[in-house]
Amino acid sequence: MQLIACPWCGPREEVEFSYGGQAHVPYPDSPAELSDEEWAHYVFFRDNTKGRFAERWNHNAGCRRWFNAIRDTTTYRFESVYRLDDPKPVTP
Amino acid sequence: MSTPFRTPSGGRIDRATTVEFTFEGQTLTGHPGDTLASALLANGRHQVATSIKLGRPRGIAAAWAEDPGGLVQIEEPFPEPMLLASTVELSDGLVAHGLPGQGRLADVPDSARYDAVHHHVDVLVVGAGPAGLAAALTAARAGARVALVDEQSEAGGSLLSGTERLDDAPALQWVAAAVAELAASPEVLHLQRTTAFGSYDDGFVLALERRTDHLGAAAPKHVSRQRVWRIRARAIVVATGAHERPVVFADNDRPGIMLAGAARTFLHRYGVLPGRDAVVFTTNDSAYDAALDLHRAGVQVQAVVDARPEGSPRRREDCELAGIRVLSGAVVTGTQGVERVTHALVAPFADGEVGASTAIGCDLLLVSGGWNPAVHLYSQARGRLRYDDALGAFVPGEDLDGLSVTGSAAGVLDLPGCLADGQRRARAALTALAIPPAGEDRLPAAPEPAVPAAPLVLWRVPDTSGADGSTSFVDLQRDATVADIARAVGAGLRSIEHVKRYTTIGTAHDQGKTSGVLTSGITAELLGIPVQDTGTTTFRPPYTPVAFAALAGRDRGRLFDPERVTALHEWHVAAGAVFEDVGQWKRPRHYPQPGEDMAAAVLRECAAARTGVGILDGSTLGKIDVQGADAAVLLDRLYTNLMSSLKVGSVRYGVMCGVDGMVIDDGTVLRLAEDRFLVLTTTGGAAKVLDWMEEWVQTEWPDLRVHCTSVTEQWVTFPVVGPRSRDVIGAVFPDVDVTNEAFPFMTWRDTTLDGVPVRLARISFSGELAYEVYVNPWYAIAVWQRLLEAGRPYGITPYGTETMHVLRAEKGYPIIGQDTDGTVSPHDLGMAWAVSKKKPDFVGKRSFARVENQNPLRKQLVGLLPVDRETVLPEGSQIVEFLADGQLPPPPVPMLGHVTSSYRSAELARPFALALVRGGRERIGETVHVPLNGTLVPVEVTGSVLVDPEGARRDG
Amino acid sequence: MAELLRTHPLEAWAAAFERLPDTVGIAAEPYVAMVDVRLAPVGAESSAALGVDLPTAPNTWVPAGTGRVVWLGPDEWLLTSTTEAPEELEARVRTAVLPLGGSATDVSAQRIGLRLTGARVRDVLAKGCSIDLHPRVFGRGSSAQTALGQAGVVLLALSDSGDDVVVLVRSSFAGYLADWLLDAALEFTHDS
Amino acid sequence: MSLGSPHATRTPRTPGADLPEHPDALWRSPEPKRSYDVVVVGGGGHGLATAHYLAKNHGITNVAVLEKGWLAGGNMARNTTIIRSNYLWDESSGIYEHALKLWEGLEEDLGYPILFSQRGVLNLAHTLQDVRDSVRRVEANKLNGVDAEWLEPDEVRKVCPVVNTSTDIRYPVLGATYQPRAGIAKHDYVAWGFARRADEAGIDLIQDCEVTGFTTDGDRVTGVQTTRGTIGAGTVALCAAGNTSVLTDMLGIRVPIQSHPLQALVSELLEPVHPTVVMSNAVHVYVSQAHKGELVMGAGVDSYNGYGQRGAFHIIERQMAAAVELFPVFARAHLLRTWGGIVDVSPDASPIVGRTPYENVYLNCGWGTGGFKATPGIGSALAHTIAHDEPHPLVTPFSLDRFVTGALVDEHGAAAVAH
Repeated sequence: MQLIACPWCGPREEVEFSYGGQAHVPYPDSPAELSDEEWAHYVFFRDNTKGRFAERWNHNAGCRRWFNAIRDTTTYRFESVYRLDDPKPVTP
Repeated sequence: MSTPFRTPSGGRIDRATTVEFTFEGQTLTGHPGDTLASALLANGRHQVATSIKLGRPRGIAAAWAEDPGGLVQIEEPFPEPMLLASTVELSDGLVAHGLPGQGRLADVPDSARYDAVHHHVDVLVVGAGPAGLAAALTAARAGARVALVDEQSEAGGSLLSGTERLDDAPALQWVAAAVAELAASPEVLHLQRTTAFGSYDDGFVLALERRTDHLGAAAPKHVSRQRVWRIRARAIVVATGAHERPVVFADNDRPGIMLAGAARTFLHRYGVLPGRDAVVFTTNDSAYDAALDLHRAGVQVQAVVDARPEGSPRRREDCELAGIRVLSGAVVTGTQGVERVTHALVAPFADGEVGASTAIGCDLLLVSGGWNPAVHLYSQARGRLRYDDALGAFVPGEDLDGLSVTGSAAGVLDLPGCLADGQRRARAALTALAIPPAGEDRLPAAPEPAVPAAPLVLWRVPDTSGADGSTSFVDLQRDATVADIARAVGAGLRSIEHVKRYTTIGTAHDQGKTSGVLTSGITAELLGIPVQDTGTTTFRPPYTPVAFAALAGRDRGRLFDPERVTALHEWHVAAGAVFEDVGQWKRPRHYPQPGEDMAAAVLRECAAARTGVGILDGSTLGKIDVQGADAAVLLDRLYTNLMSSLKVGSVRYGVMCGVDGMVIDDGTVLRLAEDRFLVLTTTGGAAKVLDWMEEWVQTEWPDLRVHCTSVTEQWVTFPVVGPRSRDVIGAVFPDVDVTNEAFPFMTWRDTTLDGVPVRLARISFSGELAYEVYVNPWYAIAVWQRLLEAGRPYGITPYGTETMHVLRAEKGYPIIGQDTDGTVSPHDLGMAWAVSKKKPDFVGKRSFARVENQNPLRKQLVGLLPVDRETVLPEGSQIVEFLADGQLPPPPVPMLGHVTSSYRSAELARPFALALVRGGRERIGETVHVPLNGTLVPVEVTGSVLVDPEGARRDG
Repeated sequence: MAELLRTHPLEAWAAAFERLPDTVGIAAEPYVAMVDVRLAPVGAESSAALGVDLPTAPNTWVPAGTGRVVWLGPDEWLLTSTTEAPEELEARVRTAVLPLGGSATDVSAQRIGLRLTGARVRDVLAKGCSIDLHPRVFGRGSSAQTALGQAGVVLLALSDSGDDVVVLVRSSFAGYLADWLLDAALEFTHDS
Repeated sequence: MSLGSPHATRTPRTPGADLPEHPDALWRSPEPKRSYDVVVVGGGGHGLATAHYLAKNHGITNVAVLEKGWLAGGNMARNTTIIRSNYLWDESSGIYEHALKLWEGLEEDLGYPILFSQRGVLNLAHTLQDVRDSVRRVEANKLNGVDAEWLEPDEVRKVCPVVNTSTDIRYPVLGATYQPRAGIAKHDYVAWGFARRADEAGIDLIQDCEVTGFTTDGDRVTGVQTTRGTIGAGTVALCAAGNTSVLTDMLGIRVPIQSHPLQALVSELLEPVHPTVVMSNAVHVYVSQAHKGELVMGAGVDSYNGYGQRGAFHIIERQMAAAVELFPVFARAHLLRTWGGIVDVSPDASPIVGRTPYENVYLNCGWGTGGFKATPGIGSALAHTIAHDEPHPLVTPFSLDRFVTGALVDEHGAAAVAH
C-alpha cells in the first residue's frame, strides 16, 4: 500500500484517496458546438499512458480536496503532487 | 517414554517439562522449545509422509520454512491444513499427521481471534540473527524508532544452531544481552515468532505474529491468535539469512537425507541427534562444521564426501584430527533404503565425470550445495537480483530506496562479516534519515574466520543409476525431477516461467525455496546458457503461507462492514420491523403485525397512507447544504432543470445526469435563502452526489462562490403521509397554518416544537397529501412519539420502504438504481418536462443530442397491467412481443425490455408494474407478453401513472 | 408541554463503556453544538468577526472558548461550542463569515464525539488507524481526518502523551465504531 | 506422445497429486521471417487462439504471433480461469455463448487435456436490487438460449454447501443465479494447446519480440518494428490486452481503455470443499477450487491505472475478509501466493473489437476481466474478421464508434457481475 502525499494533510495511506483519472482534461467551453466525435472524446476517451502520467486524486477520507499528481504507471511511484491551481510540472 | 535420539544435555529446550503429542496416532513426548520436527527426530522418527505423486517416503530435510519434506496436517487443538513440522512449535496435546496431498479444513467455524496493528518506525530490521541484531542495536542506540521482527521463537538466527563465540563467551550470551538492551529501549518494538511476509511500496512491510499457537490448548481466548503487523518504515534493513541449497542426485529424497546446516540446528538448538551413522556430502566448507559437531556429539561420521577436487585442505585436517574420513573429488551418486536411507553411493568425480560408486552405510546423509540468500523481501520490493557465479546464487543487486540487505541475505557468510555489515547498513540507513549514530556502538569481538576454500557450484550429480534423472528430485513437494526439466526443455521451452509451469516446480507449499535456484541452474545447463540469462521466477508475497483469517483480521461478523442506522433504529427494532439493506444502511422494509406476511403488512400500510395517515422514517435520504452567492449557478449546471428560478420557501424536484446524459440521481431541492439550498438525494446517492458537486466545484469551477456540506445525519426526516396528515401536523405544530393556501404543495416552513427548530415541507412521494418533518436527530424519538400520539385517533401507521415503493410506483415515480440502470436518460423516464430548454448547458445536455439518444426504440418507462389481474410479475422479468399462439419461439427471442418494479396494489385492487420497454410510450394500449415459469403472461402497456393521474389528492 | 427529550445515539453502549478499565476508557461526549465553517482567506478580519483565530496549519485544532476549532481543510473548519444552542451557533457564525464570502452550516448532530483515555488508547487506535499516533508526532493540538476501522473519523489529541483522544464520527456510524472500539479494547480488559 | 488424463497415469493417486502430462513437443522458437500475411501482436490467449483459427478455419498459415515476453505470460497466466456466458445484454451473451460452445469441444479440437470442468457458476445476490438484477439476467439468458436459473438460498446451499447462507450475516445470501454449463479450465494448458496447434500449422510463434513501432503507408500499416527487426505485415491484429494502449499510441489511434492492476491469489492444496464457482459482487469475492485442490480467488481491481502487474495488499486483505465471511470454513486455509495482471477496462465494461482508422489493422481489447472466458470465441471471430476483412457479426456491436453514437453495451451499468 502506497503513501500518497496530500498537498494539505501530508502523506496518507492509499486507501484514504480516490482516483480521478487523467488530469488537465477541462470541460469543453461550449459542448453544443462540438461534433458527436469531439464530445465522445471528452466523455469517454482518456490517455492510458505507460510511464509518467498526470492524474487527479481526491483525499476523500481526509480534507476532501482534489489535487493532481505525476505518477509512473509502471512503478506506481509518485514523482510529484501539485494543487489544482498549480501548473503541470514540466517532466523530462 | 524415552526419546532415544535426545542428547543428554544442551539445546534450547526446557528439559524439565515434558509435553505429550500425538503423531499418526502414536503418542510421543517432547519438550517446550521443540518443534514438531525436532520432537519427531528425538523419537527417532524421520519419515513424516509419503510423496504426493510417487508415494515415496519423505522425511524432515530442513529445520525451518525451507523444508521440502515434512508437511503435516494439524488436527488438535484446531484443524489446520498443511504446515511444516519444522515450523510447528510443540504444545501439549498437539495432534498431527503427515500430509501427502491435500490439507483438510475444519468443518466448524474458527473461533480464534485475529487482528492487525499499524506501526510506524524509522528503521525496521527483519531478522534477529547476528547481522539483524547488530543493525537493530545500532539503530536503537541512535535513539531511532526501531522494529525488529524475527520468525523464530527466539532471537539469534544462525547462532542458535552453532557453537560460535563472541567476546570470548558463547555467542548466545551476547544475543541475550542484545535482546535485553533492545527491551530496555523505549522506542524499540522487538517481535519474535513474527514473519515479515511481504514488502510493498514506501517502506510498507507486512508481518505475521504467531501469538498463541505455542500455547496450544492453553491459549487465551481474548487475545488474537495471530496478528498482522502493518509496519511503515522509513528505512528497512533486511537480515533474513540464507537457505542452504541441496545438490540433486539419484534417490536424493529418502528420509534421513537432510541439509547439513539443519543437522547442526537439530543438534545444538534442540538437543537432537538426527542419526547415528552419517555421511556428509558437500561442495563447500560449511558442511564440515556439521560433520565435526555431530562427531563430537557421538555420531559416527562415516565420511565427508567433498565434490571439490582438492576439497578443503584446512577442514580436511580438522577431520583427520577427529578421525573422520574425507573423500575429496567425490560425489554421492545415489542412495539405498526405503523408509530411511541405509547407504550412500559414493563415487569419484572429476571434470564432470562420475566413476564407479561404492556404498557407505549410514542412517543420515547430510547435503550442502552452498547457500541461497533469502532475497524474497528485496525481490518483492522490485529489487533486481544478480547471479553470483562464486556463490552459485542470486544475490541482491543495488540497494533500493529505503531498503538494504545485510548479512548472509546479502551473501556475507562469516560471523564477524555479518556483524560488521549489519552495523554498517544500519548506520547508512540512519545517515539517510539524518539521525546521528550513537558515539558508543561497540560490536562484540569475534574470532577471525579462516578463509574458506572456494565452493564448487554443483546443481546435480550426473545420474548413473539408469533412472535418467527420474529419481533425481528438484522439487520434492511436487515430485518434480531433473527428467521433468529435461522433458520441458526438450518440448521446446526456453523461459524459466514455462519450465516452472510445465514441471509445476516451485508451485507447492514451499514456493520453491530450495528448488527455485536449482531449476534455474539445471535449466541453464540443459540449454547451455548462463544462469543469469535464465533468471529466476518472480518472488511473490507471501514469503510463507498466511491463514485467510489472519488477513481478514477483525473485519468479520458484525464488523465485516459498518451498519449505518438512523436515530430511530431502536424504535424500529422494538416495533418488530423487518429490515432491508440499502447500501450500508439498515432500513425498515415493513412492520408486520402478528400473523402478517409481507404482502399483508404492505397492503395494510399502503391502505393507511392512502385513506388515513402513515409515517415513514426517511432519515437516510442524503442531504447537502449548498451555500454561497453562486449556489444557484452550481445547481443550474448540475441539475437538468432550472433551480435558480426557485423561490425562497419553495421546493422543486430535480434530476441529475452524468456527462453521458444518463440519470445518476434525483431528489427535491429546498431553497432556504437566496444563497442557500438544501439538496436531497437518494439514500444510496448521498455520498456520490456530494463528491460529484465537490469534483465540479473544485476541479472545473473554482471561481464559483459556493460551499457544499453534508447534513445527512444533521436532520431526521419523517414523511407524514395521507389524507389525515394535515390533522396530525396541525395538532403537533399548532402555530403553523397548514392550509393549502398558507402552506401550499412544494413549499416549506420553519417552526419550533418546545423551542426546538423544526422544518416542515409539503413534499409527496406518494401523491397523497403529505408533510415531511425535519428535526435534529437528538430529538428524533421525542418528535416521532409526538407524531404517533397525535396520529393515534386517525390510526397513524408506520410504514417501511416496501410500502413507500408501492405508493411511489402507483404514481409512476422512478427509483434511481431500480427503475434505472445507468443507461436511462430523463427522456426515457418521461421526464422531458424536467429537462430545461432555457439553459444553454448543464452536465449531460450535450449527450442528449447523440444519435443513440434520438433512437425512437430506446427503452422508456411505462406501466404494465397483467391482464389476468392476478399475476405479480417478478421484478427483473423480461418482456417480449405478444405471441398469438402463446408459444415462445426457439432462442434467441428478441426482448423488448424488463420489469423494473412490480407490486400488488391495494388502491388498484390488482397487481401492476413499471417497466423499461423499447419505444414503450408508443406501445401504450398494446398487449405484450412476459415469460414466467414456462408460460406467457399477457400484460397491457399503460402510462406510468396509475393512481390519481390528475394529481387531485396531493392537497388532501 | 414537557420539554423534548434528547436521546444520544450511544445510549445503549453506556453500560459497556462503564465496565472498561481506566487503561482504555471510552466515554461519549455530551451534546455539543458544531458548525462547519467555510472561509478563504482567513486573517485579522475573520478573527475579529469570529472572536477566534481559525488555525491555518493542517491537522491541528485549537481551543475556542469552551469549544474547539478543528482544521478540516484549507478553507474549512469545525467550530464547536458547549454554551450555545446549535441554531444560535450557526446564526452567530454565519452572520460573522457571510460578509467575508464564507458560509456556516449547523452540523451538531452530523457527528458524535467519543473521548478515549488511558495508557492503552494508542494501542486501541493502532488496530484500525493507519496514521502515526506517536506523541512526538500527534501531541496535544494535533488533529487528523482519517479512517478508523471502516469509519471516517476526526481524531483530536488532547494530551502530549497519547492517552487522551477525542474521536468524532458520523452519527450513523457511531454504533459500528462503538462495537469496533469495544472489540479492539477487549484484550486490554484482562490486563492486571 | 503421452497425454494421459489425471486419472489414467498412475493409480491410486494421492488427491491433488498432479495434472495431466504436457506433450513432449510444444512449439518451435523460429527466427522471424521478413514478412507475413498476418501479424498478430500479442502471444496471449487471444493472439494464440486467433492464430489457431486462422489456420484451422481459413487455411491462413503465413502468420506470425509476436510476444514481447514468454507465450501466454500475461493475463492468460494470471487469471482465475472462470468460464461463463450468463451476461445480461444480447451482444455480450452472444460472443460469450459462442465462446462457451467452442470451450465444450476445445479439448478434442486442440488434442490437449485443458481440464475444462463444467461445474457451474453461482452469482450470489445479497440485496433486493441484486435479486432484481439477477432475475433480469437469468430471464434474458433463457431467452437468449443461455442456460440459467435463479436459486433460492436453500438451493444455493445444495449446490455449494460451504457458502454461509445463514440469515444473520451482514449481507445474507438472498439467492443466486446459476449457470450449470459454466466452469473453469487450466489456463496454461489452454494457451499451450492453441500454441502447439498453431505451431503445427506452420505459424511462427516469436517470443522475446517486443513491438517498438509500426511502418505505415497512408492508411495502411506495412510493417511492424520489433526488438527482433522489422517484420512486414499484410494484416495486423492487436491482441495485447493491458498493453494495447502502448501499441495504439504508436499508431496514433485513441482507444477508450484504462489499464488497471487486477490481483488474484491461491491457497495450498485442500480436500474438496467447493464443488462449483461462486461469485459475489456485494461481498466482493469470486472463488473456485481448482483441479489439484487449491482455492483460486480473484480480488478487486485496483482503482488507479497501472502496468506493474501488481496491486496493493489492502485489496487482498479485504478479499480475505469477504472470503471468510461467505465461507467460514476457509478461516485456516493459507494464502500461498498472490500476483497481479493488467486488465484493460473500457467505459461500458465491454470489449472493443473491429476496424481501426488503418484499413489493415484490427483491434481487439477492452475485455477487462472477461478475456479468458472469451478466448476461443474471440479467437474464431477475429480470425473470421481477418480472413473476410469484414467484422464477424458477433463483434460488430463492439466497434469503436459506439462511444460516438452512444450505443454502448453497458455491462456494469446493468450491474452484471464482472470477472
